[in-house]
Amino acid sequence: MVSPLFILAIGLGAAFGVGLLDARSRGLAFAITLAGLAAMSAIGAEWLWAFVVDGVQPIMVMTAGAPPPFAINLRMGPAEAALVAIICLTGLLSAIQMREALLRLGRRAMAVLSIAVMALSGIVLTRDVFNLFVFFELVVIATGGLVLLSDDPRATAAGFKYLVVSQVASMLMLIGIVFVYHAGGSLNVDDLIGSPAVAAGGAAGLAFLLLMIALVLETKPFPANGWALDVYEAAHPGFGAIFSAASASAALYAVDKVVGVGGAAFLPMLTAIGLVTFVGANLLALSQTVDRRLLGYSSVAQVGLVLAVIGLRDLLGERYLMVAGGLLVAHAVAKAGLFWLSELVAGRDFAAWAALRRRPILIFAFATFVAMLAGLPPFPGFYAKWELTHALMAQGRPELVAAILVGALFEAGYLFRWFGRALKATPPEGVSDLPVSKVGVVVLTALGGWVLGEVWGAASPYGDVLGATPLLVALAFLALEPLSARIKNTLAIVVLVAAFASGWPHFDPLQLIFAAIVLLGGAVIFVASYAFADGRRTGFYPSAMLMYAGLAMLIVAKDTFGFFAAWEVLTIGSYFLILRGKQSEPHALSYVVFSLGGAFAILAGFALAAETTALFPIAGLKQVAAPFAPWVFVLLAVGFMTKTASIGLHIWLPGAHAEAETDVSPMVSGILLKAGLFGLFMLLMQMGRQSLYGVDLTLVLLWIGAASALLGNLMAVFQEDAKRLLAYSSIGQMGYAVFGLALMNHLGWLMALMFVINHYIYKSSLFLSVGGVYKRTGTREMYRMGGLITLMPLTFFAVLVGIVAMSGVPPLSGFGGRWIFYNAILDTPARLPMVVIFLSGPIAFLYLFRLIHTIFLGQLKDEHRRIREAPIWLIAPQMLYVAFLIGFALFPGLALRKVDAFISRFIPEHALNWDGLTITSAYGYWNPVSIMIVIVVIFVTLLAWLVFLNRRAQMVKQFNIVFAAERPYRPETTHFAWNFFAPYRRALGPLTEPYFERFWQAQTDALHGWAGFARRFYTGDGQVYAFQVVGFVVIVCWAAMGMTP
Amino acid sequence: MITLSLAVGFALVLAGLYGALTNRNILRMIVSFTVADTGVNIVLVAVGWMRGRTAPILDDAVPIAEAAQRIIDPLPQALVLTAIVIGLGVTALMLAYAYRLYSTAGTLDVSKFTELKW
Amino acid sequence: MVRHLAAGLLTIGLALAFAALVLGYQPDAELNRTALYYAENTAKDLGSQNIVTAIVVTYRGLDTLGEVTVLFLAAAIVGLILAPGRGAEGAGRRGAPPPGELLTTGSRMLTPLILITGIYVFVNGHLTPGGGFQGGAILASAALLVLLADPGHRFAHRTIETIEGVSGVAYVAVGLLGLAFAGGFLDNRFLPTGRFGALLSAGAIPVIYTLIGLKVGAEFASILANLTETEERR
Amino acid sequence: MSVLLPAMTGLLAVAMLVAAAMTIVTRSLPIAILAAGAVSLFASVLFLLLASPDVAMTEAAIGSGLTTFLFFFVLGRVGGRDNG
Repeated sequence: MVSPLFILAIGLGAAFGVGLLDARSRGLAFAITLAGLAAMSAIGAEWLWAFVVDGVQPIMVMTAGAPPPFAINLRMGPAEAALVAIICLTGLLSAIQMREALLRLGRRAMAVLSIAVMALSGIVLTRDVFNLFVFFELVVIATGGLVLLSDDPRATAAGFKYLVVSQVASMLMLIGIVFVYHAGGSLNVDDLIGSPAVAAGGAAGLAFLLLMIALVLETKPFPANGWALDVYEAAHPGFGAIFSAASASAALYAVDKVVGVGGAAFLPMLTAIGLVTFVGANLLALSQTVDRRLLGYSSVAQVGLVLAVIGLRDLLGERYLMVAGGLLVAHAVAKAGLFWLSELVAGRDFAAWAALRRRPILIFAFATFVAMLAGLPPFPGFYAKWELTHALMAQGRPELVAAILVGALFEAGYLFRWFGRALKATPPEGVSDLPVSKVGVVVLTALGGWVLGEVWGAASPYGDVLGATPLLVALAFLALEPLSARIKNTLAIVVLVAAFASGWPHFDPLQLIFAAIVLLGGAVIFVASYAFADGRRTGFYPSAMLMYAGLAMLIVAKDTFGFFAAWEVLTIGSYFLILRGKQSEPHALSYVVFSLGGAFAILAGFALAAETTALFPIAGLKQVAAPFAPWVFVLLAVGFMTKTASIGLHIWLPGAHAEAETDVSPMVSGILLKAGLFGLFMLLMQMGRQSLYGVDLTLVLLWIGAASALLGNLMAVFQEDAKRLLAYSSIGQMGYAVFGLALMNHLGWLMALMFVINHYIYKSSLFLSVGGVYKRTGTREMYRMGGLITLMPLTFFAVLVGIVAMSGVPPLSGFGGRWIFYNAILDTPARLPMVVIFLSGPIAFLYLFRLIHTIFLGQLKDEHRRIREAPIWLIAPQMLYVAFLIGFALFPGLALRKVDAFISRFIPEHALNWDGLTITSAYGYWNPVSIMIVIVVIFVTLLAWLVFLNRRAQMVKQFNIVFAAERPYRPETTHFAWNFFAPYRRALGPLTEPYFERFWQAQTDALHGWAGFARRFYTGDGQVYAFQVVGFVVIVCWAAMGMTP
Repeated sequence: MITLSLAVGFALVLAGLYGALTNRNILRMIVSFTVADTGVNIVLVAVGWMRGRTAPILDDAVPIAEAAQRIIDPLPQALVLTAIVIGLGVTALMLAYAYRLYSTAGTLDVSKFTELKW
Repeated sequence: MVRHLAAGLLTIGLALAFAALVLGYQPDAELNRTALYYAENTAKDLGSQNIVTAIVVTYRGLDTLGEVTVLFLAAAIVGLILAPGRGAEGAGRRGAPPPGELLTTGSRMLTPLILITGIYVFVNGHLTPGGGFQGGAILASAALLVLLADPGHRFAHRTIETIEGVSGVAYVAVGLLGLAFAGGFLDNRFLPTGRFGALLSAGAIPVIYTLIGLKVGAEFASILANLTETEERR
Repeated sequence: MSVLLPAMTGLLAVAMLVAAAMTIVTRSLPIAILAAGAVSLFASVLFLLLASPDVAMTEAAIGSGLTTFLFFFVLGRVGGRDNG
């Protein structure tokens, strides 16, 4: 194999060599530079391959023919090889991105680039402290040069600020080095690690501290990092990629290399600095609007996180490399990719990124990078996050977990805001050509990210997310994107049905119910998608299939890792789906932020439960013991309730469901919400009742369910937008289900399961109906409609059946649900929430009534006289649902019997008695068929009677409340059904005030306010930055001197 | 003597830093940094110095056999040589930057270059 | 005022840390093991009288290579920074008063002397104090003298760049020769170490120091040349 | 000898501190640059006392010589105004 020294020699040779060329042969110089960088990358990659695949042992490379510590030596091991490969590849690809700038500035600039990459590799390779300093200085100076590649005139000032700060750091480093040498008698890191003098503290410890701080300064710790942000913002994005991916990796590795010398006493300092940086920089990034500066903040934050992990390395033990490496690699690849991507975007605000939409492959790359940074599966950061939280929880450090997760949530917030803006903004006019080489670099990087995901998955002891079949199938839909939407739709249906068929024999009844809803239900909704299958419908199928993949993986998950990975996958998929709506950007953002917040709660809960076990089976939740169990319960319940949109965590739902596309609304409402219920089911089955500080947590859940039911329904009552009405009603319906689960008795659970089925059917059906109406009328505001009964009779019929089922009046299945429900309530001692839940029943009827009354009855609007029935593809699934509702109403035993038996395994008391068609409980019996017959007879009689009475009724002419000579300035006031329940509103007003919206809005505003205020600390004055750096040094020095003896 | 040298070295470092933090003029900041650099170099050399020994050059005055007892630690000197040259490189770079900043903005006041912030 | 106060406070804060360093400093009575190794083995192994030179060129040769690279970088970047401001080649002399006869003659006589001194310093680096960097600086002062005597003088950039490039590549190549034919990268012993104390001894050390001297001189000259030529802009 | 060395060191130390103070305090940039050069020059004498002839030569040639010239070159080009 080629000696690692050649990495340095080639870099230098290329740099010195291009100076010999004629000044005009820039093309040749560029080719030599590229060749040099490629050769350096190849050497790094060759070593990496040798270590990973061939299992070669790490080697020491001596120079000058003398052994260390007397001469400088280099080390080449797996970590070094990986980092060198990353650094050199970043340099190579950045060189391609910076081609124009390099050619314009000529050989000197190319030489500087070669040396920068060489020096960064040197930082990684060398084992000598002073040699490290020399390489750092080379990097500093080269940075000072490469900053100038930018077209931005502000770059000069940024470069100067950087040099000023570097001066301070290098002085400290030198002083530290010489005193460490004096104490340890050596400059060699490996030699010093054994030296007791440095670890003993005192003056030597202080000297080491100075050295350490200087190294840490190179990682741009918060808040001493304003200079770095300026460089990120002004520099050429190609250099930004090097600065973010390569420089940061090298600096972190230097910290990692040297910290061993000082011993464990210095590790907490790194953790503290790293975490402050991670949370602080992510917080401040919230109010950023310039893309590259945002990337700068994010880089600073990510590097801070790795720094914190370095501080925790003793705690992580042998997993340390995978955790730190995973975070670092994810950061490096994603950040470099994003910087290179920003080269392809002309403007600097988020909306300018809409330009990428001309190339869907670039959106794919963008999404990949954002997901990598946010630590989502299947990328390395996901595994790292998982292991990190588990290790920290196992060591009893929940405060660190909290800090990390809060910071990560901030980060996800601004990343997804950026992504959403980019996807929803109008692309700028004036198509500029995107050069193939630059697009190629970005796409290659994104693919590299996926490969790394697979590498981390293969190395993970928990399981390989990318190896999961459902996910692979979903990804296959990415490859199918060029096909027409009709073909893809058919394929999607086939895949879902096939998945259900293949899983059928292995499911237990609970899984079966959920799988039927997810897979078969999903297939039915896809039927409606034929109505929208014009062209390719780019992006829809991969997103939808990603969500279904996540759901499918969730249902069969055996251990907490699989469960959590599935949870994240379905969250991402549904986010992309929701984001497709026209006005859905803010709602999609709040959805994903809430979901990730919930996911982090779940992650923390699982980590707390797992203690030291690596692979924790879900069934193991049973065994979690006293001090932790209630906390695990709380964390998991909160996480699941973000998905069921329980009151307080519900504010994302109305917008997300209402603004989604017509066929997406039923997917996210009818199916996605069930993931939360599935989680709660799993939780209650495994952990049962838990109490915290003497409070029965299931009782709390009961109250939350009741409140969700009441308030969700109440809010639905006052909606004018039909889809919003349905969305709010979902909150209420999920409240019922949570309530049922929390009853912790047999019938409660049975009822919750019935709700799972019922809610899927009627909510999907109603969303499709309303969607059909929307498609025809172009509005969702109910006061703009009326009298559609004659024009859209099938839709009317579907809505009628839907609301009858939903309101729980006989004869449809909703009644069965109610019946079981009332029986269940009678089984429980909790009376007050019972009253609340009773109250919400009639309220549900109020809003459901409006759907029929306002849309289909009353006066037909003039502009609607010519509309037709909804498209057949929308009607077909609705009719299917109607048939199913009636069938389920007649023969509930088909599904429920098995479930009843299954629940009996957990709660045998008060099971139902299935006797032919009659169902008996402790409190009464119910025969669906006879009820149906009775009701139908009554209904038909009444109808006939009414028809007979009204046979001579005349059609009412224009319903007109417009006063003479007065034109209404708000047209809705002229509609008979506008603000229909105004009297109730006056009475119940306080209950429907958006307290929770205001609460969360206040939180966001406060965060953004703080971010906006605090970032003014970065005044842009180079001298102030120097102040901050020196202040940072002094504070850390004193804090550390106070801590260590 | 060694304490004195160390002290004066550190004093120069601090004086240089103070100057760099208080002078708004970019050139004066750079001058201050060179003073601090000199201080660092003094510290480095002082750390390697040992009482009653001579320079690490093996000529007639210091035979090879007695070297270990007669010479001072040569390593810090080698480090300082490197440090001095690096210091010059950085100074030259900063000076060129100062010139470029001056020729674009017509001022050397560091607080005027704050287009990038927050 | 606030600035001075804050700077004062920070300086005092740092001063306390430094004071702890000074007060905790224990001078060594004996050479530490690294220094001892150099004292005992340099002459025997490398054949260099000046131990500092041996360390700089061989033991810590990688540092020195980096150090030379620092200068190369600085020169290249100074060129980059000042490039937009430089007038066309040969546009010089405008506005500069013609140099006096005495100055011109003096500098013509002195320049070769200085150059020879510089070369002496780096060729003897392994024997006496001094070496490539000092010698290079002296070479550059010759350039400085020329500039002082005749501010309008234009250096042939091409020559400087060729010296920079050739000596740089040669330095790396010599290092690789060490890797191929001796104990490692930058090992000086692929050439015979010769008689201790002779000019042609210590293996490749004189060669390397010569290359360093040439390169350093060229870098300094390049920086100076770039800085002078900015004048044309105003 | 034993008195001479510390005494000279002390003298140099005082001289350096005075020069450094001048660098910071003086209102004139050329004087500041010269004073910084003087600090460097004194330091190179100190290096000789500290048995480091190599360093002394380098500091004299580079630290005090070349650096000072560089400063004056740039100073000549930016008008030499002291607006700090």
